[in-house]
Amino acid sequence: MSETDDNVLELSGLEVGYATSEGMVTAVDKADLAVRRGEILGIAGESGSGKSTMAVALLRLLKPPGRVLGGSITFRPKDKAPVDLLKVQGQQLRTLRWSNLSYLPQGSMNSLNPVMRIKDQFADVIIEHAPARRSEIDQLVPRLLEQVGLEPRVARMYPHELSGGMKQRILMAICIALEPDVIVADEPTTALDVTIQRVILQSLADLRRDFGVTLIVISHDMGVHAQLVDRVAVMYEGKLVEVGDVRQIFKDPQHEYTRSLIDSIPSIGKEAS
Amino acid sequence: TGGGGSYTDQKQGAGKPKQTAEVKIGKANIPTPREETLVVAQADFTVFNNWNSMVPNGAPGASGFDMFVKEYMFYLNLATGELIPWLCTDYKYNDDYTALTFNFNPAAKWNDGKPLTSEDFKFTVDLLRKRKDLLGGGGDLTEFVKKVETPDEHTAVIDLTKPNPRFHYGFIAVILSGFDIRPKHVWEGQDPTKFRDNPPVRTGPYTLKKAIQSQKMFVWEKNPDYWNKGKLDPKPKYVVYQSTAKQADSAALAFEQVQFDAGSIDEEHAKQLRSKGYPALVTTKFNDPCPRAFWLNNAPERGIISEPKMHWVISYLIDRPKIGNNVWPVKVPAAQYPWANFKTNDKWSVPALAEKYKLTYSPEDAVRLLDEIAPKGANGKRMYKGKPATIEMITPVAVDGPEYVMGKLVKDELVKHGISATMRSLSGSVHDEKFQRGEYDVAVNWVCDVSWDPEQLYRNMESDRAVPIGKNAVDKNKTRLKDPVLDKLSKQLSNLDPTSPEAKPLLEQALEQYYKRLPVIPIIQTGYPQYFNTTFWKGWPTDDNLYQVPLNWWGHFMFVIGKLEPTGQKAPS
Amino acid sequence: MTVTTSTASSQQDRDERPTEPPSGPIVSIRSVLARHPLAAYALRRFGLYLIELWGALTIAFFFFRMIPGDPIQTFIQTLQQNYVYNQQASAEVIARYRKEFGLEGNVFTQYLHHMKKLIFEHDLGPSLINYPTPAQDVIMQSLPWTIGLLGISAVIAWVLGLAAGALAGWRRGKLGAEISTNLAIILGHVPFYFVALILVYVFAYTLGLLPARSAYDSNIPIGFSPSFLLSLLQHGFLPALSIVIIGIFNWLLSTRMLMIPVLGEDYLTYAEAKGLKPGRILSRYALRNIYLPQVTGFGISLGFIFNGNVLVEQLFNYPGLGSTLVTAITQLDFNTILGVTDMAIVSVLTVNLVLDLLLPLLDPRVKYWR
Amino acid sequence: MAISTSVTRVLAAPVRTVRSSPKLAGGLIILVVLVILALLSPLINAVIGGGSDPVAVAAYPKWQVPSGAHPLGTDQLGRDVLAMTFGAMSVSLRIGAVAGVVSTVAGVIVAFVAGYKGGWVDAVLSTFTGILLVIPTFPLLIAFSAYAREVTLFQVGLMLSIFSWPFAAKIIRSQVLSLRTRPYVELAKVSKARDMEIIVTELLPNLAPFIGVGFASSALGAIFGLVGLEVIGLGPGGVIDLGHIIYAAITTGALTLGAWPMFVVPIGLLTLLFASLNMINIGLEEVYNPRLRGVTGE
Amino acid sequence: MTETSRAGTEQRIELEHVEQRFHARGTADGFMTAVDDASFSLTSDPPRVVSLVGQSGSGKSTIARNILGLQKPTGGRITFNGRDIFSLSRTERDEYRRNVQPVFQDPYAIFNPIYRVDRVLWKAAKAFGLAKTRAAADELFEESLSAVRLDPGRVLGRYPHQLSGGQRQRVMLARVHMLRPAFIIADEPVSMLDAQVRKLFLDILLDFKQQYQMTTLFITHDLSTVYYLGGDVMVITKGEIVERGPVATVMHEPSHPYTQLLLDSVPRPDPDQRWTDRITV
Ligand SMILES: Nc1ncnc2c1ncn2[C@@H]1O[C@H](COP(=O)(O)OP(=O)(O)OP(=O)(O)O)[C@@H](O)[C@H]1O
Ligand SMILES: Nc1ncnc2c1ncn2[C@@H]1O[C@H](COP(=O)(O)OP(=O)(O)OP(=O)(O)O)[C@@H](O)[C@H]1O
Ligand SMILES: [Mg+2]
Ligand SMILES: [Mg+2]
Ligand code: NI
Repeated sequence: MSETDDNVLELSGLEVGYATSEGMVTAVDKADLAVRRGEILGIAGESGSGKSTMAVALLRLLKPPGRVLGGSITFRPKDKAPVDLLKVQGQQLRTLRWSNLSYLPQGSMNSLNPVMRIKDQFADVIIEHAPARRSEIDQLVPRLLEQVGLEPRVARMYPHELSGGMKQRILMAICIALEPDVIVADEPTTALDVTIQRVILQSLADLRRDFGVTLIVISHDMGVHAQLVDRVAVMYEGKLVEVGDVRQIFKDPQHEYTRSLIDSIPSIGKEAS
Repeated sequence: TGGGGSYTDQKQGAGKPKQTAEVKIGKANIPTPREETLVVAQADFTVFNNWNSMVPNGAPGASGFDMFVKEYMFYLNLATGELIPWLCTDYKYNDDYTALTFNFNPAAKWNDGKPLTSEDFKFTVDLLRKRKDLLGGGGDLTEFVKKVETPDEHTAVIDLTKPNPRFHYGFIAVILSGFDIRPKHVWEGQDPTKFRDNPPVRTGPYTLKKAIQSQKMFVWEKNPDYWNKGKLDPKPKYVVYQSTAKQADSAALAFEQVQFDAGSIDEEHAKQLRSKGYPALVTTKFNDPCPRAFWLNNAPERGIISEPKMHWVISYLIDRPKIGNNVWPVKVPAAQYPWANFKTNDKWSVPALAEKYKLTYSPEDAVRLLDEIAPKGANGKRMYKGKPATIEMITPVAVDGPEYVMGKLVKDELVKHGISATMRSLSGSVHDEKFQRGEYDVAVNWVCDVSWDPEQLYRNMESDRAVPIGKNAVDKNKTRLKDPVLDKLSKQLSNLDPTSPEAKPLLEQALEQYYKRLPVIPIIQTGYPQYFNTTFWKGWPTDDNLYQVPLNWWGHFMFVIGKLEPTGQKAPS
Repeated sequence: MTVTTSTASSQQDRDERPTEPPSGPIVSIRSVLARHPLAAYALRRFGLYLIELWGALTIAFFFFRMIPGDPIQTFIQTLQQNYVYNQQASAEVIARYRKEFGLEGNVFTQYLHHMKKLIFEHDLGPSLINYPTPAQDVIMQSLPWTIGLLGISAVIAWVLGLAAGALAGWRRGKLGAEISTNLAIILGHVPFYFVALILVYVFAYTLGLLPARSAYDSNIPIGFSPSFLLSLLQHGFLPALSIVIIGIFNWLLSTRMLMIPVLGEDYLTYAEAKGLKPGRILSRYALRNIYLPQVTGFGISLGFIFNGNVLVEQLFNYPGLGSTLVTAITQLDFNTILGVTDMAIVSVLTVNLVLDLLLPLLDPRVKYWR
Repeated sequence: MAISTSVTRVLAAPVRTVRSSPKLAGGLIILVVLVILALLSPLINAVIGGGSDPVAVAAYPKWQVPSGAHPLGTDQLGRDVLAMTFGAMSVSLRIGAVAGVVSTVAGVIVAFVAGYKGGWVDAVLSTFTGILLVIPTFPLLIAFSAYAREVTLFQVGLMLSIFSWPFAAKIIRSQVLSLRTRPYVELAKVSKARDMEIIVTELLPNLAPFIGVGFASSALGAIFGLVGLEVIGLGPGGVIDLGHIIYAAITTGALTLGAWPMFVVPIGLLTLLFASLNMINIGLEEVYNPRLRGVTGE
Repeated sequence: MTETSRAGTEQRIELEHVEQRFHARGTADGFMTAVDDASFSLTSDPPRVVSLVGQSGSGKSTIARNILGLQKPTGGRITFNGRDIFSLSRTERDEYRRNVQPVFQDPYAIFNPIYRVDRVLWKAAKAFGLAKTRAAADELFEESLSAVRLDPGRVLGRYPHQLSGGQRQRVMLARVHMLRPAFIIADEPVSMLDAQVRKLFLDILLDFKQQYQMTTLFITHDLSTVYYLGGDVMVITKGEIVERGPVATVMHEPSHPYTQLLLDSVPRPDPDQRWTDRITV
């Protein structure tokens, strides 16, 4: 057993660019990153540093004009053979999705189908990926909702009847419906206010505790990382400049950029001169 | 120009007509056996349950009803000039033209079995005479009829309020149809503004079998009990009048497959069929009773157009052969008289006058006359009495319609010769309004005033009927002509039988005066050729044997049907 | 004929705008209604319906009366054409029919007369083209044919167009989708007539497969017999086909235009991330979100069936409303023309009303307050 | 120098827009070609007529098959079909332009007043446009044109725009509503800008694509509306547009006669026109609807 | 224009029992109250930063819009030096606008995308008569842009989409710098900026207070920003101002439970100080 078996995901030399009128713009520049099974990995970096692009490429949701320019992403699902995520296609990709790799998108406001009841949006993935459990849907959905602190009646509602925080939690519940190996959460708390943010962060921590999933949490808010993650990867202009244990990053930042990032956090108790 | 010939004249193969093509019989959508049925394609019908022509749109026209369900007292066959007594045996005036007697055929009977009598006639005349709110009511009947007497069942005498040698005109089917006698036993006690008269009780050889609204179709069935079988026993067991597609394409295709036997396809498609060698097409030409004409305003307020010389200017600018050859859908002759060139009208023609006042195309003469009355101004525009000369031309016919085109050709010539002229197509009502009120210079349409004798036209041009411009002429003197000479002649003629020897010189003088003033300029004789299919029925009138008016929307079509014979062709199942 | 995507517009209209609460005595009624927002909405919507109804009927009425050319004059001319003796219709005739056709008095009196008859007696007055049959009966005689022909072909065109449009949008950039889209862009406005004529020429006259004229075989009695229905189908096939072909193109274009923005929505990306099959994403996520405006559009277009399709009806000699309308217009049969217009207005508005009342139930997103 | 750079800068944006959408570019090219052909119509007349008017009645024998002298043959009145078609196309285009301008201007004004003022003004105007939208235009147009035979081209355009401006107004109003509360509008307000100034300088330019779409669809609607009327034979007289030629072809049964140019050429031109305007519409929408652009941000 | 022109004459914005209601569905009376009986005042002498903090939807922006005169409140009144701002004469309103200027939340939507960014400055300069000619104005712009630490050469002549969010937001600050209003109404001006730019922005704001005596109403949901700015703070929840006072006091001894909750929910940027207790909302 080599050390790499611990890694559920390995990005090596990932390069993603966007074709623009001024030519190809590199958004992710030769990123190498290993994600360990069961950890919560934070990805930090200022806006535009390429965090979302990396996540989207990893999830194979990159849309034109975006294009993967090089590299590979090895994914080792629990029950399947390792695959290169950048190579799988069609049905194979579909089965990987959700049962092994799920996604908590950045824009929670618009990620739920406005004309479907919440329950049906749960049912969708179950019918698609675990048809055998079809009959359990009625019990499963309330349980999942409870997991993220929502009442069962929410299942009958439509997205527009819910607040942003509730929607975000529903997306989380859908994420864990099939107990995937990896969940990629892109800015799960941006656009939510602090009290809700705290609840969401709590729930995310619970997910790992209860299901042992691996979480990749993208956020530009260093406070979020401090509160939630095990390790932090810092991105700057498309490059991963530093990857390290959360304590090390905060107490002893190696890279200059990381340092400035930590320094610029305004916080209570740190008053202006 | 070196064109490649016309679409329809193109001969098949090396310049010679193809051998007789085969007729491919299509399925006609009729509820009766095809070989026993005469199918006539007609315009759009909208009324199917009303035969009361005394209310607006009461009885559907051109539906078969006017042709062989209702019959008339007399028919004037314009094709031969023959007067055919039918429900009547004859008519007679007393010596001073104050009483008119009709003798009815004792055999005549309604299709419900009741005999037709002079009482029915009296009933109808009295109804129309008294009810001015009925269409056809009032008018001459109120003005001239003192009373109707019925000395016996077969005789009716109309007492006139004043002498009138032309009163019988209204009781003879000349153009389209004639006086419709209603059966008293059916109509008595009915409210004539509400009664639908459905199915119609009349005397003709056919009765209504059914009117099918959703097929836009009338199915007429032979009346087994017809009173005049001796003279008319038509062979078709059924006659179907149906609306065909208004589009020439569809209609032509339907004709080709004999989905109907008679009906107006258009000349171009007929020509195409002919050049294809289609064997079953018979084309019969018949001239319209209304020559196309320019009506000219004679009111001095209208300026240059009131000059008699200007009337001749306009006449000289009309290229009648070009119009006859190129503008009218079929080739037609030029018109010299303001009436149709029917045999019945031959007696009114005066060759010497026609020669003297020949209506020709002669721009030089036009310019010569123009220079006399409206010399050219500095800017090349003609001036009349110090003002620029203008001519306003109108027509009720749509743009590109033949009458519009006739007007436009003349308008272009006028403009070329320095007169600012306009040509406008107006909707029927707007045109009629302007026409009747005299708010026009030239109205391009047709002259229909002579159905019996020219005095009908002259009478409408009497000075006392010329109302001021802006006032409705009520179909009388629309040209506002005031000519004492013509007035005098017209007055004298009105009390004379036009065929009498005394009338002849007066008519000649009147015609000469008419030519001098030229208030209405005849342009061309017009005709609508008829197309018949000989696949199922033969015996149609032809150009060589034009035994009747061939138009299927005239009452006279009854006689055409009477002559038809089946060919024995069976319809494909 | 409009071209762009505006079928979706009924929803855009329900925008949220800040409205300040009123003060005054009606507040109490408001507070009652506030507790039943749906009832309040229905009430308000119904009020709007009445206003629109009144407005549209009024505008239509005055528009006709504003037509240049004196209608009375035309009317009289029409009477004259029916006249046996070629004379001017008497004053009595004119007076009688002026009264009977509601043409007495000034325009305003005529308007009141028309509205009164319409509202209280549902009477449009006698038709001129089929006097003295009431105009509403004349319309009703041809309406079923038109509804049968145009209605059914409209439904078929809508269903197929919606499906094709959704696919064309979904597979944007793919060959098949681009071909069909471009075909629609190019052929969407070829006149029905042209298509119809070609169909007639090929199928009816050359191949002799289908009848070219009428709505049914006149040999077969009207009824619900199989042979009659078959004949209806045979006769309706070509005219319907010509309408369907062009209709599909138009629905395809508008559906595609609605579809494309939806494809950029986050929930579609999310559905893809969920690993759902494309077919499911298309039907449950994409189409579900756009079909309602198309339903609204369809509802509105159904109203215009009242216009009939004159050319196709004339070409196939179909006994529909279109030819009746044209006849009425050429004879200036005011009561019938206005009747058709009024019926179209009432039906379009009613369809709209019903849809607007149903929409909040069908589409959870529709906000029914204003 | 300064002028030329500012011109290039002004042109840069539209050029970029056109470049980025092949549909838009294709549509514009077709349209420009059609307009040029229409503009050349007098020239074509002169060439074909060789001094005389090739579209005068009975200028030539009727129903001539296509030949060197008459590339598309002659019609039922002996007019040259090619010359007539180009003349008719220029009429169609001009009517579209008139109707497009009138209805866009009317629509824009109403939409701005309604959308920007809001309140009862909006309620009244929107209800009014709503009412006009449900009145079936077809019978009204038929009636109108059947009884107003000889009308000028401008009047026809005007008549057709009576019923098309509400569509434009409706599309634009909803856009105004969405723009009205944009922060930059509010910033303009607190910078003492007047309502009129805000409308003209802040809102109008941003609505240009929608106004363009409104214009194109009104123009198209008018052209096809008129064709619809013409084709059933109830078009206003005196205006020979493409529909009129189709109508002539229908009434004379040109198709069965074999005179295909009378059908095919006007329908082909209309089809091209429709395709080009539709491509412009679609192109504009794709370019200006950020959702369709596939670019993140903004 | 001198910096001391306002000295001595104290300017004052006063909100008295302001209430703003909107139509809404599902509430008992069909309305929802976005702002409920809000009273406070802003004074220019001495200049201060007053923060308004509260969660999303608590009515913060509505208050800002009320003060800016963009939305007329349904109850209460807002006065400027004693005059109701919704019934000012023309000159008074100009004076008010001159003295009260906004910085909005969204740096993207604040620029009309079709114009160059200079226009925002030029319009303001023209409207308030700061410069007659473009040349004079350019000088002003350069001064103001430098004051917000932007390189004029890299900003002027550009289109909004060519600038980053932080740059755009600073252009708005430059505008304020140029106008020198007595009051800045800043509605979440930094919520969309990342940490570094945010800090820069706040520093400039504090600088303005110092140098040009500008009083700022600073709206935010981020307590750490409040803390950084200092001055006074008001806590708003569900349209109601529940707590007010100097920042230090409120932050260290919150009296209202809602303030307490807010404080507790701020994630501390220290992995060793993770939350141990759980909250529910
Ligand atoms: N569709 C696109 N076309 C061109 N460039 C793009 C596109 N999408 C993203 N980019 C660019 O790629 C870079 C990375 O963007 P990305 O969205 O991954 O950043 P991010 O770190 O997620 O930022 P944020 O914190 O704002 O979400 C940015 O410079 C962005 O401008
Ligand atoms: N024009 C309006 N019409 C109806 N409701 C409105 C309107 N403007 C605001 N509201 C409502 O008023 C409440 C307060 O809104 P406001 O924008 O003031 O909140 P906020 O505190 O600024 O929130 P955020 O932090 O999200 O910006 C919200 O519930 C909002 O939905
Ligand atoms: Mg991102
Ligand atoms: Mg806000
Ligand atoms: Ni259209």
